[in-house]
Amino acid sequence: MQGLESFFEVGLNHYLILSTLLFACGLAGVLLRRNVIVIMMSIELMLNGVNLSFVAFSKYMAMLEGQIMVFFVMTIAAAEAAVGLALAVAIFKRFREVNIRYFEQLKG
Amino acid sequence: MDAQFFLIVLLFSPLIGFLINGFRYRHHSANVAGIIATAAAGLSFLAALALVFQLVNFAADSQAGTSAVHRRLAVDLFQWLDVGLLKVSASFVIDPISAIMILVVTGVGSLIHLFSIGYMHHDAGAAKYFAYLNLFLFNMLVLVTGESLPVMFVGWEGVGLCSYLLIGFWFTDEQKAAAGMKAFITNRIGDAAFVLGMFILFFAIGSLSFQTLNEGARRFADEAPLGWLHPITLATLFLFIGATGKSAQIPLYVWLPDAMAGPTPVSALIHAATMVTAGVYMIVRLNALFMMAPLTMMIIAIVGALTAVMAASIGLTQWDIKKVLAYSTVSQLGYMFLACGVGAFSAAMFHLMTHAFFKALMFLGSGSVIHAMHEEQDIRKMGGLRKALPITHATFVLGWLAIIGIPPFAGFFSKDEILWKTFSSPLGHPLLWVVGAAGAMMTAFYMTRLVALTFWGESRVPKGVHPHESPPTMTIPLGVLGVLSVVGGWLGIPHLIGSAMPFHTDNILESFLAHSIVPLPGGESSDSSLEVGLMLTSVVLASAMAGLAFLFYAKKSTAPARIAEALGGFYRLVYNKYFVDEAYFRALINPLMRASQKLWYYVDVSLIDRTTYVLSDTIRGGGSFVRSLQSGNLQQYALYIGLGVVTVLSIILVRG
Amino acid sequence: MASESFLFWLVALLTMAGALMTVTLTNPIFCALSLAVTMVGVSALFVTLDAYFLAGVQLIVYAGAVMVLFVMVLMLFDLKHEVKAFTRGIFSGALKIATVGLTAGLVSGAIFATMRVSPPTGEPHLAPANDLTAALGQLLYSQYVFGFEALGVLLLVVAVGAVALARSKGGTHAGS
Amino acid sequence: MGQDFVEVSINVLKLIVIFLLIVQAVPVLVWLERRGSALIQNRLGPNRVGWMGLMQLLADAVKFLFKEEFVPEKGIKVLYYAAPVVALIPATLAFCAIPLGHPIKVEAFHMLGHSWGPYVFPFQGYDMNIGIVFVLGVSSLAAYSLLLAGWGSGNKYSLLGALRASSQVISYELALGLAVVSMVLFYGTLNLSEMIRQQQGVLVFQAFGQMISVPWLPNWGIFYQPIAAILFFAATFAESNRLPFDLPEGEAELVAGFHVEYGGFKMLLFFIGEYGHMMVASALMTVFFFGGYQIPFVNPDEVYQNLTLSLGSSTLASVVTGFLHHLVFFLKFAIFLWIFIQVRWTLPRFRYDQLMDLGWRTMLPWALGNTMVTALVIFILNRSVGG
Repeated sequence: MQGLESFFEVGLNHYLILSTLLFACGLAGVLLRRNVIVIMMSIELMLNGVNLSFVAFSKYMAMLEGQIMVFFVMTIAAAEAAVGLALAVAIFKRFREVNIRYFEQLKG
Repeated sequence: MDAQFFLIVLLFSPLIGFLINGFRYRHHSANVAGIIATAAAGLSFLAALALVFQLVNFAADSQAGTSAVHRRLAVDLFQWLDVGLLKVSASFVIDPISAIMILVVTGVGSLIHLFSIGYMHHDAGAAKYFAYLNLFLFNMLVLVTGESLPVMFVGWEGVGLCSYLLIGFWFTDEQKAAAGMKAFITNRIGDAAFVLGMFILFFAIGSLSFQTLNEGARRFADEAPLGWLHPITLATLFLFIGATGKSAQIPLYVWLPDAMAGPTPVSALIHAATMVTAGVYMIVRLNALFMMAPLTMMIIAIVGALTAVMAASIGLTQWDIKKVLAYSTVSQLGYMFLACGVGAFSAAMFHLMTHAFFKALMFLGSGSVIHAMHEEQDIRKMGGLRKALPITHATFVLGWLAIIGIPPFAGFFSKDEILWKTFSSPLGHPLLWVVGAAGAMMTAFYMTRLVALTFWGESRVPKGVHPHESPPTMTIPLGVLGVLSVVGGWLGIPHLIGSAMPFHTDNILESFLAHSIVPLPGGESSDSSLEVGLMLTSVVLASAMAGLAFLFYAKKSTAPARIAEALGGFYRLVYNKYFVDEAYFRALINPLMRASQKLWYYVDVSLIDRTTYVLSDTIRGGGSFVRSLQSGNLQQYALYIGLGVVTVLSIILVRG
Repeated sequence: MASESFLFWLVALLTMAGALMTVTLTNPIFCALSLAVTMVGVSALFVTLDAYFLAGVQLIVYAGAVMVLFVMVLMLFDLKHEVKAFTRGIFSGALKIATVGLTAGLVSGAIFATMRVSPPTGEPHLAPANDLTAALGQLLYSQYVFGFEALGVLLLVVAVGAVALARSKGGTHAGS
Repeated sequence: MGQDFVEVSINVLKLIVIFLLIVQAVPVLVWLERRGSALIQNRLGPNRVGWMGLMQLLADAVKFLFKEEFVPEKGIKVLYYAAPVVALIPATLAFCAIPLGHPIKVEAFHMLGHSWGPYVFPFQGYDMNIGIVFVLGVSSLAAYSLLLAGWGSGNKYSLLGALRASSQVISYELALGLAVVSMVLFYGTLNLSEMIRQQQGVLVFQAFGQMISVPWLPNWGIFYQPIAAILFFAATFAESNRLPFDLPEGEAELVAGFHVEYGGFKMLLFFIGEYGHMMVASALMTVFFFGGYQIPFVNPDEVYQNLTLSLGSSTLASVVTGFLHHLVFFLKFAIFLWIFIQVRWTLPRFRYDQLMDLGWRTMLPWALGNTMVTALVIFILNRSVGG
């Protein structure tokens, strides 16, 4: 019966677990993928997972600071995406591919 | 307007001049740069005049009638250093001592700037030259007005830098560049001692402001007499070594004759009138402190006297017009130190001032001669220039009369005061007077020799050289300095003569300085008959020597050659400057270099390098293993982060 | 309650499916589109958490701008199906997967552990949504105004940097 | 969604009606556009099928439905099919959030042995507190349909068209968003109904320490924020890819832009999406700057009270009020739609660089400046009021 209850009564833990799973997906993407852009998307996924937990905490602990944090994270994520994509474009112009391994030689 | 405004004008007008010329040195011609620089210096001089005027009126305002007035204008610009206990503010002070200095520095400095316009007319790097000159002026003013040792040290180092830059101004000539380097390095030894002195003072007294230092020195009055190892004695000794570096005293005087490689106006300004007197100034500035250390005073007096006579003796034999003047400068600085050493600080300041006038005059005169002779400096190739260079000759003669101490020219009063104080002061000694008098005699001889060989007698000018009088920008400063060389001494007419004169001019300078200088412990000896006797003795001796030199050199005598032959080895010793440079090389520099070479070979190469090779091989081996961890593969790094997270999380979970 | 739970589970499933597809699909464009779905899902989750304003911002910033940018760049690159989508190495691959699994497991473990200690309070105590947006603004512009300003500067710098990077003709190899 | 069965079902019904409204408005708009363009260009336009050619719409729809179904050979099927559907979503979702009339209050009543109500039905799909943020957020998803279509068609021209379109949409979203921000600052709320409520009565504002009232002007947003209105309207043209900003479709260079490979019903869906954008834009213009559904100078509550007195039943009065105001809204809305059409057949097309220049170098600075000035003025006024 406990299991069913936890199915119907959605609480903080549900959001946290979901957030963890999103984060883990993102982490797997970062570790395993080769395409730089996909890696960046995975990072966005991780950030989203964290954001979700922030908002969940914000609601269940009645503190708005969590949402402020999400606001900041979003902005920084957007900035990161812009710079990352610019880098990817630069790499692509040079190698006609966006494999992460081309980032190893920082000299380009 | 208040003192702060004038002080800022005083300090920063040369700095701004420097910046203007310094940034645009490629674009300014000699005339433009010279006018800018001279204007900056002149503005500074006007500010100095205003400040001194305020300072003098200070007395009249507050306590009319009394001679001992606490005259002091202090300006605190900003907090410069605040490190632990050490608090130094960029504060500047105008009191009688620095007042004399700023007048001399900016006044003589402006004249020399003006002179330089003519002198450097044809030089391609004139704007750079003027920029350096202005920078020098700024640093010198910081040096003399700074209210604490660190601020003074900024100026001290700044003038050293400018001196280096200007000695090596024609740096394409290797010898001249080397002369600059020599000056710089020799000064560095003195500066190290100066810094050590500062450290000890900070340790002993806890502050580096002059006022606190001079007041704090009284704390040790109970412990008198202070021994050799007392911090005050040590500190003053170190500071004195610093002063010997800057002011070219034994043993660090060797750089000054070589410094004549720079343009002649520079020699006049930096290496005769102002910078080299910084050491004297510093000692006068800290007179209360030095008075606490009689042992140091003794050393200063002995070193001063020895330098005076030794440099004078070298001067007897030199043929280069500037070298003669350079040794003369060293000798005169020796007199100043002698005065300091016997506690006659006001006499030292007095001589500093008069010397600045007449030595600057003579250097500029020599510059004019050299300019006329197309860069020829050997006096054997001159002679009879009186006709070609009438103004230069006239002013040079004024300087000559001043330096050999003929009354009523400036040098007479100041030199005589020093000699009298050497004799009469409780810190003095008759033996010192004898040495000083001997130096004065030699001075008279070699200066007369110089003038005679240069201006009088027959012309030995090589064919093809047609000496001509210099342009007005050069002769006007000569004239002004000539007048100053005559009247400059009247500021310090001794009491003895002053009382006999119709207007009863007392020793103005001494009363002006009175409050800033600690009186001698034993009080003044006032044996007027003895004073008159000594005075006459020195004048007679100097005149006699001058006459002798005139006979020898103006009248084409063979006596000098015969005397040189008779003296033989001793003459060669003196002619070669006592082989001091060579001795330094043999005793210090070469052994040091050999030792360094040995150190380099045995310690660096054999020991340290071998050890580090072993170490580096080990580390490289380890590194190549660790490098495989840091492959540049970003995902691997991310994996490390992930592993770290896992580890931390497990620790947290397991523990709590 | 049941309808809200239903909504949550629906959106959570959608989000997770999007996330998994982002990581596993081999065509980057599909990855990006799946990620966009995830973003919309997260936005919906924000709505279920009463964070309406953030939900809107999430839509505008992430789904509307960032992901569009990604998609555009990918389309410009014309990357079709990737041959080597994943990193090589069985050992390191296993280690990576293990790390991911351990991270997820440990965090979940931590969540469950804390739930056992102190069960969640359940009911939120926040004020109605409209006031919430206003309160968010109040907080952002008063207490966290420095962070806000810093972000503004960051964005400016990033804008300049991104333009500079994108305009450069392939870094140091220009012309080679 | 509601407290009981009646409310839920009416709300769901409402959504369906609004959706159908959008979809059905499109043929009418197409007809209007064709007849309008003919009028402008001194032609006849469609006039054969039915009265004034109205039946042409039906014929067109039938034609679209029966066209051959095909997928480009190099296209990606999923994306190719998804794009038209996605095109429909943003416009409809956004339109649902816009208040179309005065809320309808229903008194409690008895039916089937139960007592129901009372209810308040907002005259819109859903009333959201963050209405405008939602509208912006949903509209920002519009870029996807363009990209999906462009990519999914597997055609160079459609890809180029899609990239142009989406970058244009993103670029103009900035100016649009900033114009909206200044309106949000001005109204102090994100709620669209609240914005409309604030535009009641005659123009009254406080300046120089006293209230100034202009009795011959309604209290509309455009009189406070004319620059924002112009910027907003211009940006919406770009957002909906209409002339003079229809670069993505530039026939001469790109054949027909991102939907070059589309035909038949899928093409129709794109049309619906485009016209949906137009409608959202017109509706937002009405709401932001022209008093929304309100009759100028007239307070809707007064209308309701007067009607209640004359009709006797408050529920009936409320319904009449709601529809009356909806009619007013529709009139204003139609004027903007006509402006859209009129502009399309009046102005020439921009070149692409001119378009970007206009967006980034002209409209964005103006929008930024307007926002800043607005914020400053509000700050100063608030201070002077507070102090």
